[in-house]
Amino acid sequence: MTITGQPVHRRLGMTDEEYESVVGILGRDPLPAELAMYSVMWSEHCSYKSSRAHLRRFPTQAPWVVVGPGENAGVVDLGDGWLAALRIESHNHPSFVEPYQGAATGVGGILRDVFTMGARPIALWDQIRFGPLDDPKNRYLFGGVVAGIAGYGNAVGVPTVGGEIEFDPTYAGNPLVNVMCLGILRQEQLVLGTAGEPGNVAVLLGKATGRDGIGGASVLASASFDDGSQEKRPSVQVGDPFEEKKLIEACLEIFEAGLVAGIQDLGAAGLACAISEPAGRAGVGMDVDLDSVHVRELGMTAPELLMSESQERMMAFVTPANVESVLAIADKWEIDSAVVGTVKAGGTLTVRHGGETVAELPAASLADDAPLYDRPYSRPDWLDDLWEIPEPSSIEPVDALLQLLDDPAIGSSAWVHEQYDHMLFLNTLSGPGGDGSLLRIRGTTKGLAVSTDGNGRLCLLDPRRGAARLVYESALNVAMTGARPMAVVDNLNFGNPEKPEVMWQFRESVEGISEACEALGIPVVGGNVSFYNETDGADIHPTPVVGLLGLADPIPTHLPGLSRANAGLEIWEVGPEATGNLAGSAFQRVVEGAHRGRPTAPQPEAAKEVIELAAALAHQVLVLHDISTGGLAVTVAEICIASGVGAELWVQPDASLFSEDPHRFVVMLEPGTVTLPGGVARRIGTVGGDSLEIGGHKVGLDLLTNTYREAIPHRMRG
Amino acid sequence: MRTAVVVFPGTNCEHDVVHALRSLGGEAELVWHRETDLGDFDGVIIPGGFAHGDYLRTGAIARFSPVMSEVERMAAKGAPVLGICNGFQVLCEAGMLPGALIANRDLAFICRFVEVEVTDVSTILTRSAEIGQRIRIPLNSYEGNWVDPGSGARMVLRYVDNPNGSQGSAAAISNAAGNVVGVMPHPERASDELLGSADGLVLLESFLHSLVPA
Amino acid sequence: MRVSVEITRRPEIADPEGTNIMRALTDLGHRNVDSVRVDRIIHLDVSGDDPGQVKVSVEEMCRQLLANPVLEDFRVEVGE
Amino acid sequence: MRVSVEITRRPEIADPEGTNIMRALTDLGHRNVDSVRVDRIIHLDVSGDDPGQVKVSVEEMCRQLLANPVLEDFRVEVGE
Ligand SMILES: Nc1ncnc2c1ncn2[C@@H]1O[C@H](COP(=O)(O)OP(=O)(O)O)[C@@H](O)[C@H]1O
Ligand SMILES: [Mg+2]
Repeated sequence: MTITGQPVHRRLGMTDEEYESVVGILGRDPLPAELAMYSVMWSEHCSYKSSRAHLRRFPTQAPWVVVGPGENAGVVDLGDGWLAALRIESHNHPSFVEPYQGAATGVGGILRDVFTMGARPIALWDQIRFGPLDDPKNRYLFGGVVAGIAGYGNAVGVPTVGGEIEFDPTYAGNPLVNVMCLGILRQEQLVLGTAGEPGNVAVLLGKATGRDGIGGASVLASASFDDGSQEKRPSVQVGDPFEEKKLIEACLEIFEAGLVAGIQDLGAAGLACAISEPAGRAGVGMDVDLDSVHVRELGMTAPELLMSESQERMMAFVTPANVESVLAIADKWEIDSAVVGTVKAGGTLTVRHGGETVAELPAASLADDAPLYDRPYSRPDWLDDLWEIPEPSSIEPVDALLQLLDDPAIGSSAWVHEQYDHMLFLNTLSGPGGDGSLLRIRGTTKGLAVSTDGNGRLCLLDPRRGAARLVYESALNVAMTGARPMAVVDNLNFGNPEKPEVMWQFRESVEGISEACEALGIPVVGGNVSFYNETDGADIHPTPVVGLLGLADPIPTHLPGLSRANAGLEIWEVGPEATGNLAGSAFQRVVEGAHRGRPTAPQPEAAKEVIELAAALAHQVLVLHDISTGGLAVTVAEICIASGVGAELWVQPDASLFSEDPHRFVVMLEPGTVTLPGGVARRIGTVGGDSLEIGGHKVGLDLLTNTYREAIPHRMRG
Repeated sequence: MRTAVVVFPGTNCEHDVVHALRSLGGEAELVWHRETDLGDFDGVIIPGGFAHGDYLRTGAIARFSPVMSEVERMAAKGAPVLGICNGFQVLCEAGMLPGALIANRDLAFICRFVEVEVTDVSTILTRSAEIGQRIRIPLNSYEGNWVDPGSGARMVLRYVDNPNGSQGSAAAISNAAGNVVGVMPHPERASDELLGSADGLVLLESFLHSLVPA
Repeated sequence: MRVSVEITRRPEIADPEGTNIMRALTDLGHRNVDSVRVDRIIHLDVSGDDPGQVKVSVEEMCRQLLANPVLEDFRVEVGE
Repeated sequence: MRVSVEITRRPEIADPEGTNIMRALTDLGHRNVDSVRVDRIIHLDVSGDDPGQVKVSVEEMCRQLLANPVLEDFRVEVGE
């Protein structure tokens, strides 16, 4: 059976070798529905065939890990019977095709991964990257993605409390949209993605199934954009946050009543994944009847029903005795439901449609027998040229600072985060605009701190050091709120893995994240890989994104904040002295329009000492702010702007002002209130006045403030 | 004395409102939108969110929920009825408050602290406040832009710096009797210094003081 | 029967969407646009064989739900 | 000239709003409604005297801004 000359399996993105192993497994040619299931389940996006081998490198163990990688979300123990579930996902390609719906459905998907575990989602973080805003196309994508995250997140009722924005030509043809979600649950509410015992009934909950995004994540997210991509494009999925909200409430009520043996969200690979993965995990089989699936469109074929990525659907596995109650709760919340299958012993997955058997295969084979590639990798030879130390450029501190504050990635993010409900649930103690976010768990002394960080340019210049530094930066960010790092999720956004250079960048990044996590003694509990971020042969900068969860217990009674500076405070810099290395810094990008040199290596011992010190100081001082994008100059300027007061810095107006060397932060405190350890801490200035003075160079607070506030708005006005 | 906090499918601020009321010693219970008897409640709050997904028009579908006839009955007998954000929109759609809410002037969702000024202290939202009192309180809406061709409303709170184009800078309005009030910003989100402001407490206290035994 | 309902916002009521589109078009260089109003049109499939009755019942739907009398007028058209 | 642009969502694209309005109408007892789709209609005043040219320029506006080519189709009608 061939369409337009091409064998069907190739049109479904499957290689001839992969097709042969399917034949090997079945001992015959696959039926269309079977081929459809294997093609989506064995796609890069769902099978991780290029990355699985490398992901094993991650440290995943710790006494507080309840669920590590492998389930829909990672789960850690917070003590006193509380658990946290966290996960991060990308929706890069769909957001390029349709920014609003792509981002919206990305939010919907990551929420389902978290409440599938039995957790109530309490917050979202968005990590978004675009080409420069002087191009209207990029403004359109940026505006659409932000509106989509707002439109879905606000309506579904989960606050978006933080994130990160980057602009770089490397993302112009391939924006990145990663979203992280955090949920909390009581121990006894944990649910896994298992079909459980034979006899259990499979209940499909939520939205009716249509032809949405057939092969979407699976094919679209597993191939790169080129002239051929038009025909790869599935019909765009439209998110319905209202349906998701009802689905969340219904599922949480079902979990509370202890009515399910397991549950699985329908995401990439839709039904095919939601029946095979839970069966595979439980070592059982299943009889599934596609005729009982509630549909939005008539005449859908078996392959379409199995591959559809219609949103807002969940598959619950229920003991026969509980089916009635589950359907009743679905009715109460006004969501549709249908009994679509029965779990049976013996590992065979049998799918019927129109009375006929359209698929009969070993359920576990869809996941376990997926191809595993050890793709060739090699260090790009252009790296040596990039590593040549650039001749130090003369520094005009005031001009440089103003240019940096006017950069849309550094200037105020209010244009973005004021479109997000970041206050719902009354838990947001530290929201957008600060360092780490801090959310209280009411009725306890505990606070959950999260920071998400990425840096494509740093990782281009040295993926291992760059990725490691992301972990250290996130850890320092959560320490700013008094939290100690606990667990990491990661989203690995890379180019075409069939290119050895890209594969090398990938390996190095995994290595860097692993080394940093080991040094800090924290596990990786989940994540996502997004390959083929490539347009017309050009790969994006390697852009691993890290989401780090920290626990503050107790929460600082007076949380330090950027806006709490006032005249007379002492300004201290804590951490290793900056070397003046500008490799991969915002200064290079904004002021010099380049990226060159080799980024400073992280220092695990210093990192640990500084993180510990910061977490302790969060209970004692008025202002804490880590030194990252833009270096010391931008860090202090941000505090001055937020607090509406000037400052005087006694430092040399040289490269070290803008260096982003790791493990450093700024403290502001009342004279004589706290004594800082001499070794790592240096007094560098005093708060006061209405201007910022750096080694004799002066700039007025008003100018700084307006420049900072207008960075995004004036560009979006076109 | 008990307050019913109405929950439609799509409502999302219900727990926040209950938490804030209880922190003031008030008694509050969640009530599902299919409830047909509010007999043992003395007041009603319709909290924020996206009732019925805000499809068609915000509040348009919610207004037909069974519970709404009970809300109208209580309003008619003078009990305090407060709509916050989406609840404000529902009360307008139900014809219990004049006017309607349309998209913000700049067509963007607005979530931030705004300053409002008390312009009427004889309503269930403001009886414990003072004329001219300034209140710092979070706004969180896309359709927060109140319009009223008839302009037959009592102005209760006014934005100091109109963020969304609302007619007369209205942030909260009331019916003639002062017992049915719609407020666009969220008092419950300004109920704790830890969250950036406790200015909203005076509004919730006003509501609680307005409760009289049924 | 296919019924289409056009719901138009009263002229005296502000139309932020129209205003914003107007501005965007001008920014894009379309100086020939003097005004923009955005309205909604709802297409329904209604069973019934008497166009008159169908119209009456859809007008009822408009008064009840589809249109907000404070803001909007409506016009019902019954097709084939 | 008065120009009206009807912007319709492609039939294969889900329309949650229509689905939910349909549900509400049924709850209100209108059992005779089989489907509901919500579209937008944009009314523009465009200066110019050649209907053909006006149409061309408005179609350009649709492609640039008014319609989302991934989700929607549009139809331009030039009136008097
Ligand atoms: N980069 C990564 N680091 C750690 N775990 C990962 C990574 N990528 C994927 N995983 C894990 O692999 C499992 C399968 O991922 P996936 O199939 O995308 O889940 P889902 O179908 O729920 O999106 C998940 O538990 C996920 O956490
Ligand atoms: Mg999942």
